[in-house]
Amino acid sequence: MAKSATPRPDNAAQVKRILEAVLLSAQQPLSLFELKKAFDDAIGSDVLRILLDDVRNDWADQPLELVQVASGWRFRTRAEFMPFIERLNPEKPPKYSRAVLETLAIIAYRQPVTRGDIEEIRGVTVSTQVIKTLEERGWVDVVGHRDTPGRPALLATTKKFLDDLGLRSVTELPPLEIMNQSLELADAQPQ
Amino acid sequence: MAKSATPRPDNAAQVKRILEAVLLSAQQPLSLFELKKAFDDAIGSDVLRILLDDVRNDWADQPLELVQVASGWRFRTRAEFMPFIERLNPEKPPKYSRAVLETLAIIAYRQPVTRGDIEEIRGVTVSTQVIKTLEERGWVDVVGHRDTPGRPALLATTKKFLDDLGLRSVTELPPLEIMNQSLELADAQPQ
Amino acid sequence: MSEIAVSEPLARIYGEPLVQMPLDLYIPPDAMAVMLDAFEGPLDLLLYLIRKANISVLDIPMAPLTAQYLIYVDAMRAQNLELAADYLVMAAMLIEIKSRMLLPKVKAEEGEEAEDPRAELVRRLIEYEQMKQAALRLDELPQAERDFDWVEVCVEKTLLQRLPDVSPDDLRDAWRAILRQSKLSTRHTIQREELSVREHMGQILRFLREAGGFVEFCAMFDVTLGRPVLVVHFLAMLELAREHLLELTQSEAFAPIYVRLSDGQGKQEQGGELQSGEISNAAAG
Repeated sequence: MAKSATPRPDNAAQVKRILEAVLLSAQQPLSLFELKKAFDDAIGSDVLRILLDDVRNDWADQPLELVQVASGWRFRTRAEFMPFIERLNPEKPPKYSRAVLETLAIIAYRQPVTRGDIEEIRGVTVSTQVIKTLEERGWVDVVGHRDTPGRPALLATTKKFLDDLGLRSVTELPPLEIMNQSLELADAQPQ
Repeated sequence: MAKSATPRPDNAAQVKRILEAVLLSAQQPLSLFELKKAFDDAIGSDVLRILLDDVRNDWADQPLELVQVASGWRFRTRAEFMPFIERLNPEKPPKYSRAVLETLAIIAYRQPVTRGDIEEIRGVTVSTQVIKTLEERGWVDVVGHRDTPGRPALLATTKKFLDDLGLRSVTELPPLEIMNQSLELADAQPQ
Repeated sequence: MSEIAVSEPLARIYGEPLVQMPLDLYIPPDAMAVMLDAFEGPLDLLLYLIRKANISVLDIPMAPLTAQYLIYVDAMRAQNLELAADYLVMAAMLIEIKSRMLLPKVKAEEGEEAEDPRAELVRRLIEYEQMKQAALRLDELPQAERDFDWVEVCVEKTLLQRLPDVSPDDLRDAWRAILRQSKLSTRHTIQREELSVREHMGQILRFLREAGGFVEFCAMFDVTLGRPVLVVHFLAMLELAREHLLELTQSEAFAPIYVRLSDGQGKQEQGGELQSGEISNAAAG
């Protein structure tokens, strides 16, 4: 199609519609310089900037948001919709390291425990990062301090931990019976 | 577990917003089956279909339109905005030659066909380049081989072909000009 | 082909002399390549000639059509041998049809009508024309990238922090792994234990902390939770007291009992490094 055939937008509303169409079909952020090309440079940067702000406000209640990033403007999906999008292409979920899982298991079954208790049971030092991971997840917190030298913090699982694991109480954790058996085995081993 | 953390939409308006978010950020058309996954299959196909129609109507005045094509639903820009979008991408999409278009038509209407069939209908040799152009666009592929000497490849159109032309099925192709009756006449002619 | 005189009839169609090349088709010889491009093959050329002369595809006058066709083929031949090959095949076919039409009609066996020698050509012309039209219709359909763009809004994955899933079974497995390779000595015996006591120990500590570390004994119990829970809660409190994590005080008999968090009240000096927190039996005051 010849360029001259392209109609010229004659009002702000039309310019905004064109901006939306151009931004929504773009594969990467568009700078003001690029956006101006859509209008054959017939619209100034300041006008475009105002209209872009306008568009951003127009989309305030939409599932997309217009954002300005380093290289320009782009539409992106609002974060709140990501969980639904995720379900369509489930990525392999990340996994906690053995250290984190074992630490969590010890806190869950033996709470409240100090870091020292955990180290004694696991037989290795527990890195600060491991505890921090669990605290940041909101699964573990400090419920007190043991009245021993150093007053070590006592760690316990939280209500969020129970909620996230679908448990009503710590008693619903897999029972220890099996563990006692394996413990007896473990105990029997050394002899 | 973590899944339960994703809020459940509790009304039609919310479901529609989620549908919009999912469809706008998809890299290909989404079928009802896939869309249901966004809701953990908690919403039935008929409800989704009604809401999709609703969304389509909601966007009637927007620069985008929701279309249903062979592989599902997807948003696309309205044709009227293409001239503006094109100014940003100086790379024009290919305009196909008559050889390519006629070959495509024969594959679309007579599929599955061999290259020999196409040559028979067109009365000329079909260059490899023509077939390659269609294959590279993802519109045509080999679906089998005819059980004749040389086992020539059988070509057919793809879902992407239907998607890119806004069709839901091959039956939606523009109808062929009716010429059969004249052929019968031709047969009757000799007297 | 340059010797084609415009003055004499090129061909006769339905008896009407065709005195000149169709104007829209006349192309100077040096631009023949362009003309070759104009036709997609012999069928296309034939269709053009038929349409141009406004004759019915069902009643093709073979002689003039063949003559006209050959004029074009001659022109093409001079330019592009490879392309002309396809056209020559068609020329042969046309001449064959023409000659068969000159022969007297032979009645087919069992009274069937003899086939018109043109039938196959007509069939091919019709089919090709159909596809030619279909190609035009296809090209008129809105086409991705040419007439519209698909919308694919960016999804910033970083906006969604994916957290690992953990199931209760994962915890059990982790516990088993600990036991399997643990160097647990007999001194660190793990006994069958009423888990809920442990849970309530945490609850009590949390409750006390939120309440400022000092609560009346009775306020620690929610009687609506039922007797088993109250018992476990009480046991947890005793266990905490035994571990010196809280203190139970009563100024005199029958006076209110107070529960106090030991931490923050302890007499130990701060500053001991975090050592393997062996449960100390040292009395805390």
